Order: sequence, then structure tokens, then C-alpha cells
Amino acid sequence: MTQETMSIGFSRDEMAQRAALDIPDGAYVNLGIGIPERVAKYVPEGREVIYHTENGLLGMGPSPEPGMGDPELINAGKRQVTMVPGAAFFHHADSFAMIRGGHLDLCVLGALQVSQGGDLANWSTGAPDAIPAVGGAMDLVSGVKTIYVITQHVTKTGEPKLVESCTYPLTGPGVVDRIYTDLAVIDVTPEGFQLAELAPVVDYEYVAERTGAPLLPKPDIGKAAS
Amino acid sequence: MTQETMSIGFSRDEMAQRAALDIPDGAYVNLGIGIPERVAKYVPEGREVIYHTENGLLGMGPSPEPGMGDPELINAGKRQVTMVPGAAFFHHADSFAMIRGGHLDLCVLGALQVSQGGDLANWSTGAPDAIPAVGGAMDLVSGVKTIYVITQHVTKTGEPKLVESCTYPLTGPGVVDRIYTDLAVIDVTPEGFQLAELAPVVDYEYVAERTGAPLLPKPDIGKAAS
Amino acid sequence: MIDKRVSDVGEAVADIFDGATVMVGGFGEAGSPIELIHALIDQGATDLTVVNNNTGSGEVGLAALIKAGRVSKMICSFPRTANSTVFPELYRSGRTALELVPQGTLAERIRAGGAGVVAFYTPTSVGTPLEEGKERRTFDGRDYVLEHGLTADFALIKCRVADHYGNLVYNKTARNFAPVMATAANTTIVQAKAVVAPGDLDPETVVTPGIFVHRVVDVPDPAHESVLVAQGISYP
Amino acid sequence: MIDKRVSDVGEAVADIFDGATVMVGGFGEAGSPIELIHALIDQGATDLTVVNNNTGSGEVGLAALIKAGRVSKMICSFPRTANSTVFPELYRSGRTALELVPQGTLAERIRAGGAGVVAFYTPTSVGTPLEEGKERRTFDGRDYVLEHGLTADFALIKCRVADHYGNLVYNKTARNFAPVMATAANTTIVQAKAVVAPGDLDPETVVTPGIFVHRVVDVPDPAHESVLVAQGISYP
Repeated sequence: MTQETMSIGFSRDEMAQRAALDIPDGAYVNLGIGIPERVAKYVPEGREVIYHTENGLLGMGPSPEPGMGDPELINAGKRQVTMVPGAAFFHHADSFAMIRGGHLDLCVLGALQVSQGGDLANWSTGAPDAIPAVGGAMDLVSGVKTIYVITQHVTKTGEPKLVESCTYPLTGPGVVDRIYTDLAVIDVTPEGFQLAELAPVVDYEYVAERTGAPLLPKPDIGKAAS
Repeated sequence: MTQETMSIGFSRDEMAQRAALDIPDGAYVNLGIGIPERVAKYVPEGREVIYHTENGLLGMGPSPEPGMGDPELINAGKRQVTMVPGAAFFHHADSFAMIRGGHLDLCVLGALQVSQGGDLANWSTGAPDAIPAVGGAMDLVSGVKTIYVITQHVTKTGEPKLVESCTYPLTGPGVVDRIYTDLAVIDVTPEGFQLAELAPVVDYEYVAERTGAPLLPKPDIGKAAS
Repeated sequence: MIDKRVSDVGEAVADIFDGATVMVGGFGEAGSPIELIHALIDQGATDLTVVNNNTGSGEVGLAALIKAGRVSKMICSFPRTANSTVFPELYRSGRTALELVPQGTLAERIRAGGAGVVAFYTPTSVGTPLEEGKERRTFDGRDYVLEHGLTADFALIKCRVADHYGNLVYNKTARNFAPVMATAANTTIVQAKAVVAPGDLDPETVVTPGIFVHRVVDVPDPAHESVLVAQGISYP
Repeated sequence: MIDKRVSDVGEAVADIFDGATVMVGGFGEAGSPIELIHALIDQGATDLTVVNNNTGSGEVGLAALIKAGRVSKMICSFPRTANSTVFPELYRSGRTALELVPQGTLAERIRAGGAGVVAFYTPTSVGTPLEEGKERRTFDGRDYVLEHGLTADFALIKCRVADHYGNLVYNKTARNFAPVMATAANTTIVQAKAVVAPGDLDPETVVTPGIFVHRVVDVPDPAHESVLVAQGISYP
């Protein structure tokens, strides 16, 4: 926690909070395991969002009060959750029919790497001794209409996670629309990474230096209008 | 009705009754529209059979008492039916998943023609002005484990309906296991049509003359044993 | 706020456009969304491709839409009806085209369309005239034909109870094609015999989750097609 | 007479043979048929191919079956668990093979196997290492890979209520893979928290129709995997 609060830029919760601002009212949303799960609690008041968990529930609610959970009411991360009024249960094939069939509006996922073309790598480092495990990530990126990624801008050793081309095995090619990092909000455009917003204190150069591919500056609205 | 009772051999109800004797206890059965529908009422007492109707019901019961029906509780022939205790409703894709997936034990269908190789033609005469209509017949014959056919032995004009090769468009190739006609019960074997049982009064020659392909006589059990 | 209710059937079908593909629920009269179909007749869209197992009955509902000349193509498994001559006449005159699909293949193509499965191999129709023009392929010694997923611009379906989110439950065999059609259309429009608040349906028993539904209109006392036909009614 | 009840879990799994493919319901602990799996451990069948989303937890249930060396191959989407080292050790030593399948593709392959759909084209895994060895094909400008239906000799699943016919309803997210696995196995074996007479379940709410179920065994008070793991229990 100390490390997190000391670091420059957005904290994990602030990243989730920033992503939550972009979730539209009425959206059907799947939140990946980890930081993306935190997005739900930051969605601005007045917006109604319905959460899907791929293990068979539409209308997922927050974690239960301690001791009030049901071990058979869990999310994709296998943590106990609740359901909201108007929820529905269904089996796994129907759940992924929703995903693959393009019925979900938005999915927020973590990442190991994102390429400037929107390729996502988030399931395997390709290390020879690793146990490969993919879960539903490939289905989500191939089916959900809009894919947001929340990730630290660089690895623990300072390597950029936003890169020209992913070196890790892909989850899906050309699937990411927007990236929320501790330093910035970045769109994936046909021209590559495009800065949309800076975290407090940091500037364009600071972010660009830590990005492994060209970063287009934020469009200058004043200039564009002139 | 007069014509039916005057004719030699089994009546329509007797054909249905004879077929019913071969329906095993515990079977999941789909009955085609027309004479096959009559089979249900002749299943011998003590056998429990569960009827499937492809429009989404397992556990179909008989017709309702007059005035007691529900226009939303119908069979594949669009006639009002009832449901038995232990029934289940499901949608059309799930219903045909049962059929295509080989989960039904037995289907009884009508026929225009059956070939000695078990080809069934029961959906179209191929007449140029006819409106083609196939319904679920092709799905049933490709998926259900055992296919029985109930049919008159010859057409109204005296043409054999059991033939060397169907002249009408096929419903499915090599799918029929057993045929119940007004004159006989005939198995489709790798060697062709094989007489299993004669209707009262008629003899082998009478049936063979009216069959459009070679008819193997009933195996002589006495001879076979000698 | 998520509330998919619209005030009447006219509003529900207002944006169906000429040339649209429209899936229509129902097997015979069971599940047929007659009020939505009649609203579509009033609305005027034409050159429609309609997906339904049948072609309607008498001169109401789907048969009336066909009779009004609005349907340029039917995709169905059984276009014959004992009591309707509407489709046969238009078909024979060449004014309405027909794509004949085995019933199970039709249901599976719709499910595939809704599930993002672009195509699949099925044993149904192998060795028959309905295989013509399709790819045949052998897997483990058995032959299959390639069939394509089917999607639509709109689906018109009927249910027993809907909630504001569009969660649906059905009545008996009126369920039939509706749940898969709901998944395969860009815009799914539902007429419900009752509309309730979220939470009033048991989440274990919802058949169509609301994500597949876009508009819900309350039609508490829908007409029975067989009654209209028996009365000799012709719509409009 | 149709009555699929058997007297105990031992009888229910007695004929599972060496080399069988066994689908095991559950996503994490939700829906895991622990008592049936433990009966299978007691029964002794080995060289099994097991289909499950995961590889179990701790040293009970599926993890215990794997630890006992009975599983020669896992077909799953996510074989890592925070609290189990059983599968990783056997996998790294080469004693248990792994077929890694994206979760949605796994569910769809099982559904296809049960539905007589031999193969289908899906966009999932295109352009990734999991596409390797699979046919890629373009439809309407988008690429898809060919995936094959998956069937099994046996399915072991858990439900909330079963009737004598094998009609089933589930509890919340414990439903997960069970309904599709029930359709894809030659013999589907169910442990139910309650068993009732036909007619006691509402036919509108049955999730798995009895046609897919072959044996039902009453396990009124099933263990919770997470509780066993927390207690440090190792089966047997």
C-alpha cells in the first residue's frame, strides 16, 4: 500500500475510478478479474449498469456482507457476490453466447501488454515452466463490442507495457479500444496510441518516454478549430 | 371409413397398434403427424413412454377434454395436447439439439416411399406446382436412434410404396429401421426388405407382389434350428 | 436507468425499415405476436425478409402481412397451412421467394447467429435436395453439411411475462423460436401479456435474459389466431 | 416405469471404466459434484480424460482425483488455482496432459457435442497461439477457427433438485457447465440436494430435461470444497 500511495499518477483505485467515468448509463458490462472488478463501485450515481459474469449471471451485485454469502453465487474470479433485482442465471454456453454474439457493450480487462494496433496479451508470459491458463479472456475480446484495459503503464522493472508489438502470446489481435494506466488514458486509434488524458502531475513527455511505441499527443482543440 | 374397414389387412388404427407393441418401456419417443400420432394410445399397459414434440415439450399427454385446451399447448401437428407430470418445456434450438444429438430413442413417421436401403421420402412428391414443406422430418431421421415408418403398403392407385429406389425427393438416406404397413411388418436389413410379420389373411406372396423390391421371407425358425 | 417499456405496438415497430430482415416468433399460432405483426402492417414497411417456421393462417397475423405484399422472401421450414392460401398464391406467382430450411437447422442457424457462431456442420439434409449448393464434409466417416448462422434486423416475439429490463418467461409451447430469435436480432421487440418490475421474476427461471431484449410492450389480452381465423377475419 | 434414482454414489459411478472421458460440472467450487468425484476415487478407474473448467482446489474433489494419478489428460480453460499445486506438479512432470481451450469455446464445444453439431466456426482464438493446428476460414471478411464438438462417456454433475425422471433445476451460479455436460455424455450421473416426484417441478422452470439424465443420487448435504480446503482435508 505504501508503494502504491507513493507512486506518481493514478493509484489502482483511481484507475478504476477513471475507467468508471466512461461506462455509459444502461450498459451491459463484464469486468475482468483484479483491478477491473473495482470499477463497479465507482460508476457515477444516476447511471444504471448491468454486470455480467461469464459463469452464468447477468445482474451481479457487490460482495455480500461477511457471512451472508453463498458459495454457489460467485463471480468469474470465484469470489462470492450478490445479485440485483432483475438478475438472471443461465448456463455457460448461453453465457458465452452473450459474449461471442456481441451482446455485451463493454468489457474491462487487465493486461500484460497492449500493442499500438490494439493487440492484447493478458493470459500468458509464454514462460516455459508456466501453466498456461486462458479462462474466458479470448472469448471476451473477440465478442464484446468495446474493450477497455486497465494496467500499470510499465512493469515492475520499468519496461513499457504499451508496445509496438506484443512479445507475449496474444489474447486477441486488434481488440483494445482504450487503456487506463496509472499515468494516462490512451486511445487505440488507426494511427496508434493517442493520448486522451494525463494523470495529475505527469506531462506528455513523461508518459511518452514510458510508452514503447509512438504516442500521439492529445489533439489540441484550440488549434483544430482555428 | 367404409373403404378402410373393407380393405384387407390392418386398418390405420391396427397399424398404429402393431407399432405400439414395439415401443419399449422407458423410451423417449417422437410421433410424426397423422397415423403415427395414434400410436400413443395403444402402448401396452405397464410401459412408461415419454413423448417429445419438437415444438418444445417433453412429456406430452393426450388431447385435452373438449374446451379444456390451451392454444399455446400444442404438438408438432399444431393440435392441442396436454402435458404429463414430470414434463418440461424448452425452446426450439434445445428441442432439436435433443433430436440431432441422438437423445431420442424412437421416432415413428409416415412415408411416401421407403427404399430397400432404408431411404425415406416423406416430405415432397417433387411436383412442380407443390409448395415444398419439410418441417422437422429431416432432423428427426438424421438424429433419432431408431426410425419406424407407418404407411399403406401401396398408393391409392396401387403403386408400391416400398421400392428399390425412391423416385420422390429424400428425407434422408438409409434411415428407416422397420415399416408397419396394412399388410405386414417389414424390417430394413443390410440385405434389403425382410418380412417380420404378416397381417391376418394375407400371405407372403400377396405382400411380395405388392412390394417394389425383393422381399426376403420371414426366417423359418424351424429350418434355421435344424 | 434501464426501462425498455414502450407505450404501444405502433411505437414498438415504428423504425422497421423497407428491406429489413424480421424474425417472427411462433409455431403455428402458439407464440405468434399478432398485435406486433398487425402494427407492422399498419406501419407500412415492405420488401421484408421474414423468418418464421410457417407462413401464417387465414388472413390475419403473418398471413395478412404476406397477403399485403410486404414480404419479398420467407425463410421457413413449413410454408403450407391447411387454412391459408395466401403464401402459396404469392409463391406460385413468383412474388414471394422461399428459402426452405429444415426446422432444426432453422432453429440452430438462428441460435448460431445470436451466439457469434458464423457457421456449423450438421448431419441434417445430407443426401437430400436441401443439401444442394451447400458444402458437404466428412468427419469421422459421417457426412455433414455446412450451414450458416442467421441474424436479423428485428425480432418480433410474444411472451407471458416481461420485466422492465426485458427479462422474459413464456407460456408452454408458445416459447418455441422466441428465445433464439431474441438473441439473433439487432432489435428485439416483445409483446408481453404482463409487465412487472425487476425482481418480480425469479432469476432462476428467466428464459430470455434482458440483454437480448430492446423493447417491451404490454399487450394484456392478445388475440388468438385460431379464433380470428374461425371468425373469418381478414386484417386490416 | 421410469425411475432414475440409484441408492448411493458408489452405485452411481460403478461402471466408469479405465480410459473413459468424464465431464465434471462446476466452476471453481460452485457446482462441483464432490461426493461423486470422491466415489470415483474410491472406485478406482484410471487413465481418465477429464473435462472441467479448472483443475480443482486443495486436495479434495477434482484435485484429489488428479493427485491420485487417475487423470491422464485434462481438457480445461483455467488449470491454475491459488490454493492447489496438484495439477501443476503432474503437468510439469509430464504425467498429466493438458488441452487448453478458451472457456467459451469449451462450453460451446460441449454444447455442440450434445446437440449433434460436429464442428463449428468461432472467432475466439483467431490470431493467438491457441489457434495453432486448427483450420482458419474467412466468412464475410472476418476470420474464424474450426472447433469440434466434444462428447464424453460420463458426466458427473450436481444440482439443487431432481425428479425421478431426471429433470433438474440448479442453484445460482452452480448451474454453469452442468446443463451442457448433461447433453454431451453417454451416461449423465447427477447428485441432487433434493429428489422429488415427477410433477413437483414446474415444467416451465426445468433447466435440464430428464432425457439427458441417466442416474440420480440423493446427496442432501454435500460438502463445500472451500470448507474442506480450509480444514486442510486431503481425500481419501
